Amino acid sequence: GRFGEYGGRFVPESLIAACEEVEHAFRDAWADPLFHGQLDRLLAVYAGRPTALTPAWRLSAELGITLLLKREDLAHTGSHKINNVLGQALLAKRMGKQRLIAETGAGQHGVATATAAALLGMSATVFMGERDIERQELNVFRMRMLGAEVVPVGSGSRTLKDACSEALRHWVSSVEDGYYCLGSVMGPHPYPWLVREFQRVIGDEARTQCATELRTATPDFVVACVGGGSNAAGTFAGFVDTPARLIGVEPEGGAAINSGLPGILHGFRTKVLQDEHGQISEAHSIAAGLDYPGVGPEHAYLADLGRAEYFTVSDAEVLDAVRRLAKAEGILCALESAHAVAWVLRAVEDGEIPAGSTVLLTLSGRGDKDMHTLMELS
Amino acid sequence: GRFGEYGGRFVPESLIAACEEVEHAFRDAWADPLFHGQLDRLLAVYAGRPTALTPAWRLSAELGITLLLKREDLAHTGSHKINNVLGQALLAKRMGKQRLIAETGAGQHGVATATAAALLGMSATVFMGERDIERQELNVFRMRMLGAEVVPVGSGSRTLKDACSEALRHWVSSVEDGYYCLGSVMGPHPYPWLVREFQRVIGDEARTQCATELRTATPDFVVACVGGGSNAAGTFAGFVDTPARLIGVEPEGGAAINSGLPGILHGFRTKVLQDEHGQISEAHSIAAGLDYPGVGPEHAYLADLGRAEYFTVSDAEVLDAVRRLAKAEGILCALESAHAVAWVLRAVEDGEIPAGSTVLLTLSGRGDKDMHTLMELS
Amino acid sequence: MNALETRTRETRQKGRKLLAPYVTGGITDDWTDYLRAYQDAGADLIEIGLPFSDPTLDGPTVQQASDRALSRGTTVDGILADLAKLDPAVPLVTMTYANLVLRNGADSFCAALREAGVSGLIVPDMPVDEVAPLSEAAARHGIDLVLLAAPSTTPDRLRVIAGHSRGFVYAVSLMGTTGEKRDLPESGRALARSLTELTDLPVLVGFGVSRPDHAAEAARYADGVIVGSALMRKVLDGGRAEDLRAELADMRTALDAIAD
Amino acid sequence: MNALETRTRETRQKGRKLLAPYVTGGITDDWTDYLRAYQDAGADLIEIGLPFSDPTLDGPTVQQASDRALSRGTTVDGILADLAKLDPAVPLVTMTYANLVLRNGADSFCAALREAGVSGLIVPDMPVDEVAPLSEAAARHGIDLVLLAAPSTTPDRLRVIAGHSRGFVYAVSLMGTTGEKRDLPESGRALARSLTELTDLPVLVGFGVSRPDHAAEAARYADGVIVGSALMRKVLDGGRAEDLRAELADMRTALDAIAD
Repeated sequence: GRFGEYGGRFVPESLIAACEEVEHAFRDAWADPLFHGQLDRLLAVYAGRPTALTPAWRLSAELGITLLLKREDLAHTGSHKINNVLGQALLAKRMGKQRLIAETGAGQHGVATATAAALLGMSATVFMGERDIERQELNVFRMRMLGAEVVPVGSGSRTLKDACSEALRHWVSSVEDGYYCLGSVMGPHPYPWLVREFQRVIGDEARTQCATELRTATPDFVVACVGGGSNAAGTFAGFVDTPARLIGVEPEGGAAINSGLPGILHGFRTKVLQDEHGQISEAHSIAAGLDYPGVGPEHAYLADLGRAEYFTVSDAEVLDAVRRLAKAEGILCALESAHAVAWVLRAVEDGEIPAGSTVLLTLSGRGDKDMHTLMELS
Repeated sequence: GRFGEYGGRFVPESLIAACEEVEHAFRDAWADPLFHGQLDRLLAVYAGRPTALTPAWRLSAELGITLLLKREDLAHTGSHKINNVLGQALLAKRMGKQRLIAETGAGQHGVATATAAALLGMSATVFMGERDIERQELNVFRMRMLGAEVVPVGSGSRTLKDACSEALRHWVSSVEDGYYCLGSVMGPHPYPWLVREFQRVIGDEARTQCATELRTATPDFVVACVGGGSNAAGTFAGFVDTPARLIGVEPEGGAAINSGLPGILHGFRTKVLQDEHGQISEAHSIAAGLDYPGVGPEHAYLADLGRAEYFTVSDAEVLDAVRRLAKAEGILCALESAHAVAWVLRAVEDGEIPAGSTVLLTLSGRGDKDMHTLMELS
Repeated sequence: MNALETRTRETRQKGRKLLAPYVTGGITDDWTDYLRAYQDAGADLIEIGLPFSDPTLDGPTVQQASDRALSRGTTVDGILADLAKLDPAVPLVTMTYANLVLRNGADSFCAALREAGVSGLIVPDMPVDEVAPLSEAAARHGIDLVLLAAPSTTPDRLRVIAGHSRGFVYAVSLMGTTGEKRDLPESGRALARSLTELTDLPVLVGFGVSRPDHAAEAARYADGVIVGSALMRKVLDGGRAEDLRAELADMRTALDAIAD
Repeated sequence: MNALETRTRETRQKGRKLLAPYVTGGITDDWTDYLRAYQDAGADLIEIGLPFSDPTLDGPTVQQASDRALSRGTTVDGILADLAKLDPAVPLVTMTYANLVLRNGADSFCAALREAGVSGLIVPDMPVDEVAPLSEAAARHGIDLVLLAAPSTTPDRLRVIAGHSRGFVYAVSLMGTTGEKRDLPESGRALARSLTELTDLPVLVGFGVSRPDHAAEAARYADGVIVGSALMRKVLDGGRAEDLRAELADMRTALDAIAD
């Protein structure tokens, strides 16, 4: 729960007991082979794990590297979010909770939460900013089809950060039957740790797959996009004990690590985009899933340590990356995931990635949700 | 190529050589372990096979049966179409062709073809009716993002059957460098056979998965939706030598087997929806992917033999099935696939499926593409 | 030898190049006027399209003509009834797709053709491999079933096609659909020559024969030409029977010039 | 013992129930008029919110007040400057979120509070476990750091909170956010009683104390009440200082009736 100076549990006293309840339940579950058995089975027979590791044949040839794509876009609901929600929903059920509470920005975590709730016969309440509801009406409809209640949040900037605040507020008043199913490696302890553990399946699988796919067994670079940072955290977890350079890629307009300052938001200490007065800034990126002014505390810590490096790419680079990957490999990835691709394209060009390198890149999700955005821009 | 009185090769003389070329190339490839090796690797590391077999836990409990879902919705591009196009694209490449020609209705086969073309560095020309282009602009955009040329077809009813005709016409004039990548178990010999062989991976995988999942090893019922019928053909192929009852489910408004008469369309003899004069009728169903007036010849044959049975469901039953599956299992399936679900729901109710039965159902694709249709209807 | 083939062989015998114009049946109320005009302009036989909803071998012009005829409520029975009222001086050959032929069975279809005074039949989506039952029915009713050969047809197949075709052999001049072309496709020449070596049946060249000079050129290596889309384009554009007569007469003149 | 705690203890000593009204700093141009009105109405201390962009423990009323203040360009420095100009007869307690406290370091934040004449501080998203560095800074600058206890707080934690809180203990009456309620939440009673058994610090009840009868009821089991949203609702609706004075005076009367 604490990563150097980051992390912690900066929540109202009313939530302390609930956080502790989650922490104890998770420690207990994570040490229980039965829980792992349940979760592993759901991941396999329901979510479609292990996801494929796809050599990007044509792009590799063009770039003069070996590029491997970890295909979270193939997981059920279209992104890595399902790994986390299945874990948390099982945990909630084990705790005797009947309802999942979640925040969502672009709607991916909301859809995943609604999915897990439906699967396990629970109810789901998803908070979503009014502006995001307008921008992502399709995902709102998907959540409702899945039986979830979507609650519009009209306060503040009416986007993800306000949905997070509202979910926390709602949790305070419903700790008895409600379980807060957080969407990324954020929030008060134990969430950043718990979500990373539920997402480490990405890195663990990729590690095993790389061992058969690569002569060098482990890649030289491990690259993933970072908003809250859960797909990156899960991926890095599998390679932190290898010599691989771990690279997180932030959007230029939402780069908490590159442009943020230490601060406290939504229950944890991390790097946060904020003005000189300490008021939280809005993030702006073409990828709604990365539009968050903070970042998982472990990333802030890894950045300080130098164990992982964080770079930014522009919206224009991201659009170019989506198109290049589509035309070269037949994969329409999410705008979020395209941040990682964009960085690889640039890093090969400027020599940061030397010719002949092996690169593992996590494609966190599929691009179907972004087609309207892309259509408007083209 | 011939299934009883159905099938055959009713094409202009100009296409005979091209059909024969495809047939010989396929026979050769299908007997070549190297080809299987290439294809199997693509299916595994690129398309995400094997796809999961998901027990529908809650629906099973509600219905008093054991319902297993074969999850083609988890395959790359979102449906079983990828199995076929990867096979055909590899075949085309082996034949030295540089360009894939395809027809598409809802756009799923078009997207899959564009995907395979991108992956293998080929070009793709996709014919699509003008009315379908209007209705499915998102898939048109996806194809173009993937680098394919989408050609609007303005003749006839400006839908799938006209796109098929136009693709055939175009193929005549480009047999040298063009390969006709047909989307279902239709068309002149060898296509119905070839596409079934490329799709039998569904049935073969499911057979193996059922053996571990079911005490009885094979299910009592094997159910799939039927438009052209490729997902059903591929599924049935894995169970044709078991005692399982094979069930194909047609849309009420496009039920070639249940309402069609023997006829010849697009190069093969089958059951076709047609008027008293022999003019082809348009099919009408809520699922664009089932809007075809004919059906794969093998299905017509299996129906005559009685080895497979074909039922119809209404649009209203399909909508209800989509919603029930979403709420019970957290899976938003395609309207096409929901036909199979709808039949199971009804068949349990009316006793056609006895309590305690085991049912394998192929979910041919995911429902993301149908969200707009569903939104308009709700 | 039935009416059609008798006529095609006799015409060739006389040193006259065969001219076979096409019209889509039922395209207008008085569509049979076009037949009379063709006859007046010197047609040796007339091809009549029985419109089908999904004409996969036809290009845009004939597709449009078929759609227009169908949307007027045209049926095969109606066309045949119109034909039955005529007493044409030249053989009539119907062209249509397999589904219409087999709808009520090949036998009754051929019987109906005969009844209407038709003596030939072309079914472009029924290649020689699939044709046996229809061939028999056609023979039974005195209908010559004309088979098509294409530039992609192998020599072995050409032999089979030439052996099974009746009336004449239809040499498809190009790899493509029907339709007007600026230049006569070159690929028809080799095909027509191969066919001529394989059979003594007349060989007619079709697809893309759009202008008098095309007709003349094709007639140098074949026994005649089939002209479809170029005429139907005029019909669709509102051409009257007289206009079509004049158009075809130019073709006749060009062909006769060759034969001289 | 600093100014705040001295005052809360003395007031209790006198048998007077503590009345602590809240106002969001910078909500209007002349927002300090509300402070004077509160004082006139018989407040014993005044809580001043330093608005934060993401007030996670506040309900709609205080959220709206914070947004309005921020959109007017309100800053912490500006509020403190306004306060520094006053010479209030009652202790001032600021309430804000951790990010604003730590932005330039806890020490400089507490120094600035002191400078402005503030004597207490409440930071609802900084639970006792995380509070040590701030506690030290506050103590250094003579600021009483008030801690909150909730109905869900375990007895062990209550003891720790009671031990570390200064000025008074803030008993959160319900599991929820700030905001007006029709009835005073029952959950505050047990919490206040537990706290009273654990500490001799005054215990004030807050959250949902919306009407005079609520205040009276809470004062039966606690040393006083904090009134926030009910007042801010009036401010947002355009209430002037005089209106707020009257509102609060009713609370005062109700409290005094209990104490008698």
